[in-house]
Amino acid sequence: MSVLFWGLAVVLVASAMWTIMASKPVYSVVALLANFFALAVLYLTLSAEFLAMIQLIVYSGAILVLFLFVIAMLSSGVASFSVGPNRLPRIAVPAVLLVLIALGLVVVGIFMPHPAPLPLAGAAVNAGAVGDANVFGSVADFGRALFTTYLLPFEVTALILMVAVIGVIVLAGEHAPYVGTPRRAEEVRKSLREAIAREGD
Amino acid sequence: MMLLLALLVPLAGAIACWALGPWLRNLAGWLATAAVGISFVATLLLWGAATQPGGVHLALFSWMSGFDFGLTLDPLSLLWALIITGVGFLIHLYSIGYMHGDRAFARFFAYMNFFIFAMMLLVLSDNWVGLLVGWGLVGLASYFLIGFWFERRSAVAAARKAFILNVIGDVGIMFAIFLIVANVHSIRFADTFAASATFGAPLLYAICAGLFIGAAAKSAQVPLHTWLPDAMEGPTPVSALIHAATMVTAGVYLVARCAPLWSHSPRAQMLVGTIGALTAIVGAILGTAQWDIKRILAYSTMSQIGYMIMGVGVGAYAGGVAHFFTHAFFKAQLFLASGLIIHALHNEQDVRKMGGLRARTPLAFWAILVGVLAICGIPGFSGFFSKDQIIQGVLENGHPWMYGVGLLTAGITAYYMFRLFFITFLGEYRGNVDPAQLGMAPEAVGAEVAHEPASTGSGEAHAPAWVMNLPVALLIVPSVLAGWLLFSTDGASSPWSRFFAAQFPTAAQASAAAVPEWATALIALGVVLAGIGVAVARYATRSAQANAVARLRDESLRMPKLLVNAFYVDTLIDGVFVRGARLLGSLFGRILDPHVIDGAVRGVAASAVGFGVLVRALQSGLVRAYALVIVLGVGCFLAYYVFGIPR
Amino acid sequence: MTPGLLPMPLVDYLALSAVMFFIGVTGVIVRRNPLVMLMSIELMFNAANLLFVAYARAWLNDAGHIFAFLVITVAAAEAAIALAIVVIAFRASKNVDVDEASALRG
Amino acid sequence: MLVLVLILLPLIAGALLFLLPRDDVAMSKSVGAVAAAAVLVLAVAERGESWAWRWFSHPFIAEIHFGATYLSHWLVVLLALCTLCAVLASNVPRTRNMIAALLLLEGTMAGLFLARDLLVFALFWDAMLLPVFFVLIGWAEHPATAWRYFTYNFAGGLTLLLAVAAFGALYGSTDVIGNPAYHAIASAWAPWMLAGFAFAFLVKTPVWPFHTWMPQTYEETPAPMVAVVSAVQSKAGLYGFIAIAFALFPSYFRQEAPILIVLAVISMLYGALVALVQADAKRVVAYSSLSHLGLIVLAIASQNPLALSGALVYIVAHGLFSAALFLVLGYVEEREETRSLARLGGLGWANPRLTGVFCITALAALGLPGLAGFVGELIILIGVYQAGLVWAAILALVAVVLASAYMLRLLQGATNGAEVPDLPVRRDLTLLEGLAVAPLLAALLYFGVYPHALLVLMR
Repeated sequence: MSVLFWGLAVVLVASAMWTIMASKPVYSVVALLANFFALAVLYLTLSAEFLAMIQLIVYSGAILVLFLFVIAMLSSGVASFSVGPNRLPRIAVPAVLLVLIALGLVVVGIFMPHPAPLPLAGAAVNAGAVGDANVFGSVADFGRALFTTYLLPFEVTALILMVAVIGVIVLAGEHAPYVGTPRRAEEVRKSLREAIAREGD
Repeated sequence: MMLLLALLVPLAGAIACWALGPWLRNLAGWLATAAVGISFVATLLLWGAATQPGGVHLALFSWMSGFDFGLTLDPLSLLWALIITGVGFLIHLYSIGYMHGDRAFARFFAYMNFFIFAMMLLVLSDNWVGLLVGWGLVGLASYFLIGFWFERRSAVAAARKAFILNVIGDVGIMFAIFLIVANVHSIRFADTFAASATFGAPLLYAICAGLFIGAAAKSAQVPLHTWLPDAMEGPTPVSALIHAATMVTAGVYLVARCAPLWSHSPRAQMLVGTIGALTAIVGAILGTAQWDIKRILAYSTMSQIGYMIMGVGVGAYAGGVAHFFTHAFFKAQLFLASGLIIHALHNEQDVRKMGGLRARTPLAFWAILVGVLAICGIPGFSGFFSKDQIIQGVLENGHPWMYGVGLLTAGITAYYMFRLFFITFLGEYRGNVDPAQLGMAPEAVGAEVAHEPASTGSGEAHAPAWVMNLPVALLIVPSVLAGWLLFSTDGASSPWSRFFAAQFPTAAQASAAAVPEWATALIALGVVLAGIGVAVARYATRSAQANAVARLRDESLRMPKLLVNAFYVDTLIDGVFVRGARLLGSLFGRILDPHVIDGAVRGVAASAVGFGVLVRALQSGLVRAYALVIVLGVGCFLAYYVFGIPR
Repeated sequence: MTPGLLPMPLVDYLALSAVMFFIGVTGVIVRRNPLVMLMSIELMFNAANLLFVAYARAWLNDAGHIFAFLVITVAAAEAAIALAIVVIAFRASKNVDVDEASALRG
Repeated sequence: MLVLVLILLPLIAGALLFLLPRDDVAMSKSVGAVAAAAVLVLAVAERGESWAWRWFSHPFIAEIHFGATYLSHWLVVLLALCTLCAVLASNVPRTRNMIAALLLLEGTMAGLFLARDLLVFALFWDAMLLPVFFVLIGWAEHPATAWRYFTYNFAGGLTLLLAVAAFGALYGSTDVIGNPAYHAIASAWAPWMLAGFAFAFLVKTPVWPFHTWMPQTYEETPAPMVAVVSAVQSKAGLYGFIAIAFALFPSYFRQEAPILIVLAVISMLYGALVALVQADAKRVVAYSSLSHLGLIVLAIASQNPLALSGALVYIVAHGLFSAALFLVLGYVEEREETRSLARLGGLGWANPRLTGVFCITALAALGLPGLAGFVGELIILIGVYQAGLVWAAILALVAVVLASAYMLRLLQGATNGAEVPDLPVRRDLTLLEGLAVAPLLAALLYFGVYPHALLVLMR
């Protein structure tokens, strides 16, 4: 078991690193795909069957394809997009340092001795919601929970998706209210400056 | 009840004249006169009760404990009340003629009646606050009447000056009231006087000084006198009633009323006596330099009140009060008679443009002659008795230098009053002479012409002559005779002394004076005759009459600047206080307020803006920078949980 | 496997998730290509999901699964909207660089 | 319950006014006048325990508790009277909105004076800024004036709120106004709370040097509104000093009183001197207000019972004469179409009735004996003298002299002088205009002669 876990861990970290370091966005997508697959397997080891499926279908099937579409679309219009701006900015070094420090803190926090050990299975953390270990994570079990106890969050999901749909239509539709170009940005900046100057009087 | 009637009828008259003025028209004058007449009669009916020990007392109402209001009538207030209503009645009558045809005829009588009310309140009150209310209202009435012709700039300014100087006086009395209430816990005179023996000398002096500031402002004592000459901007009857006979003597009343306080404070006596003497001589000296007939009389009023104040100040209460009594008659008469002249000459007030008026205004001639004789203290006329009594009283109370000042002032008075008389009535009529020939400054000419515009050319055509002549004629009688009340062979048993026996019991302590009374009278007569002699030599001789025009011109041009500008007191007050206050006000209002205080507020606002500008740099608009900041925050958060907070 | 028992100690999952999460953070901060930044964000989401699932298993509680499901939904919505913004923001631009889009600068 | 009526009636009436047609002046005036008159009648007729009303009580949740002390009773009566007069005198463009604002101001200020809970007090404190703010937005010559008014006073409201919050946190209850149990507070935070309260009150009153918002606000607010603001809203600060600062923190108040005394004396002289040179008639009155209110602050700071009872007299008197003065100045401005003292003049012949009213008002303002202002002045200063502040009493007397100087300058400047042949409006005081100021003047005269009813403290 631990072999599988550590193997997946190596794949996950490596693909994540590749994702953020790839020179072309398409490579990033591929790396991310690998990452998601590894994650789905990890979910299976944690007996989250339904989520593993969702992970593959939604993330790999829908979101990453969306990314690919956008890359393809922008590549046709923007000459340099295929390469992408990959110069490392000045803040990269301190940023990475900062991130590493934060990571270090987390790791220290994880492995440092805790006064009270984390309660594991058997401890009645939330008695009402503790399921049967044999069927835990199965699609049926998940479905029952989703449509009984967690019906409201499920409905809210629908709302969120609807908002997203409307948002996309508004943003990318025929009459998009705001097109962010540098010139437009300069205009907005100018009008903001004027407004601030008026307020200051 | 009668007392309340005497007090309130003039108020009712004032309200009626003010509210119903447009409908009453000329009736307003008669209504107002009748109101004063009723008040006079009511006061007279109380004579018997008032001269009893304790007098008449009427409790009215109370604000709170210690603040009880009431009216009282004792010989002192009886005398004042009779003069106010009596002389006031005659002057009201006179005004019906004098003000005839004025646009604001009814308003004038409203003010006059209001004045009588305020003055009655002043003298009838049995407490400090009532006195102060009367005091302030009298000042207000005076303000209204001086500024009666309010379309004239000079009248408006004079009214304001009078009011503000009077407020300074009010404030002095207020200060005295603080001291009194803090120590006596009552505002009644009686309680105050009863407790006065327990006051320490400094407290007593402070009270007296505060009261005297009030007296000095109201009675035009140096250096608060500058409003009185300017007050002649009012109609002549006003000058007669307020600025000669009644209001200006309120200071005398106050000092006499507070005799128990002053008697215990020699320092206060010295202060009051000194100011009185100074005023007497300063007024007299300035009187010699005036050309406006009313201003001459105004300075003479100031000088005569100086006498009274000097008298009551040093303890010669009976003399000072007596001089008020006689002065009220002859000064009112002098003013009214000069009003006759002014009226007849179409508002000419400059004596240089008069001359030879004996035939034109015979009544004025006789009235002014009697008045002048009375004010100079010619034996037999009223002024002689009262003035002598003051001068002698001053000496008896141990102030020889005031005695000297009093005598000297008598001489100067005789000079300038006869100067007025001679220039006005002798020689040729100079009304048609070019003003420049008489040494009158051109701008002054313009100002003189503008005088008393409202009654121009309307008076003699319609008003019955007798309403103006009768009061003048009637006043001649007391001007001559009033003084005889003081006459007695042994001084103590005159009707006057008997009348005031209860009021001023300390008068009997008269120490043996260095100069007997008959000698004082002779010396005074001598000085007066000398003064008259100078006046005769300068204005009445045949040669002086012959080239009067040239002489007057000479005198006008050579008049010392110091006298023309009245010792620069006005200039000084204006320069130091008025300009000083304005300067400070401008400094505060134009610089401190908008720049310093608001500047500080703006500084606070600017620092907020500055902080915003500072923080604005963080708002880079770069998504990644925001992400970095979020990471920073997460890091801090993690550090908090990992390491905990240091305790 | 034994019900309620994890295949590995919980801290291992925690550590793995933390590493993935901070790789995602680094990507957001360092990269200027908006698409790569968005993908880094997806990485962070997934790191969080991993923890949800691990804890759900440890405590035998469905809530973790449900929450992971919600996160996936939100991620989908977010991706849709973010990509729409990217499209309109850079449609007319010659260069794809988030540092160019700084209209919100104060 | 009555107390609620006093607060809600004007608020509701004010809100309902907006339902009327915009240009129906007569209708909105009569509705406004009826509402204001009803409040006045109720306020005068009813007093005592029936005033108290409370809603719910819970540990440290503000209690909706209203009630009246004798001070707030008089302030509400004054408020109702001034509002009634202002409604009657309203003669501005968009009269309906002005009257609505006046009624809303009345409701919020009644709530302020009747609140027994500090949090409710703080709520109304900010609420009463709004009607004035919107009137300034709508009518002032410069919109900046409105912001200035709001910013200054809201800053005060903020410190007030902080102080109230601290008070509630420390003592568990904010239902303390007029509650004698809470008067001996000892805490390290008490001076800070006192400072927070005092700042709000100093700005609102205002006291030098927190006054700079006032002249501009008074100058640009239309006459009816500024009459109520200067007459009653300025009293909110004084009420706060008496009912909160003095009542809740007596020992700290005593300790810090010298600062207040110095500021009050500076206000008196400063206001008087600046009033002496102002070119604008309304600014003269504004600065005179600074001077007069300084006298009341001095009375409160002296903590002498006589001075405090005089302060009540003067609070009422100042309310009456400043309301009358601003209304009269409004009439004058309508007729001469200017407020500049250099150009005013000559009303004496053209408008004798107006001149008479102006005269009485100005005389009341300068403390003429026989009118209420004088009574207040005299009693306050006797008290101040008794409290041992001789120098303050003497400087106050200087301010009295200066008051007569600037008031006469104003009065004479407007009414005296040659008749103006081409006065824009020749109409003398109309009956309605006269009715609007008559009650104020009558009350001034009544209390000037017989202030017995106001001297409650000394009985």
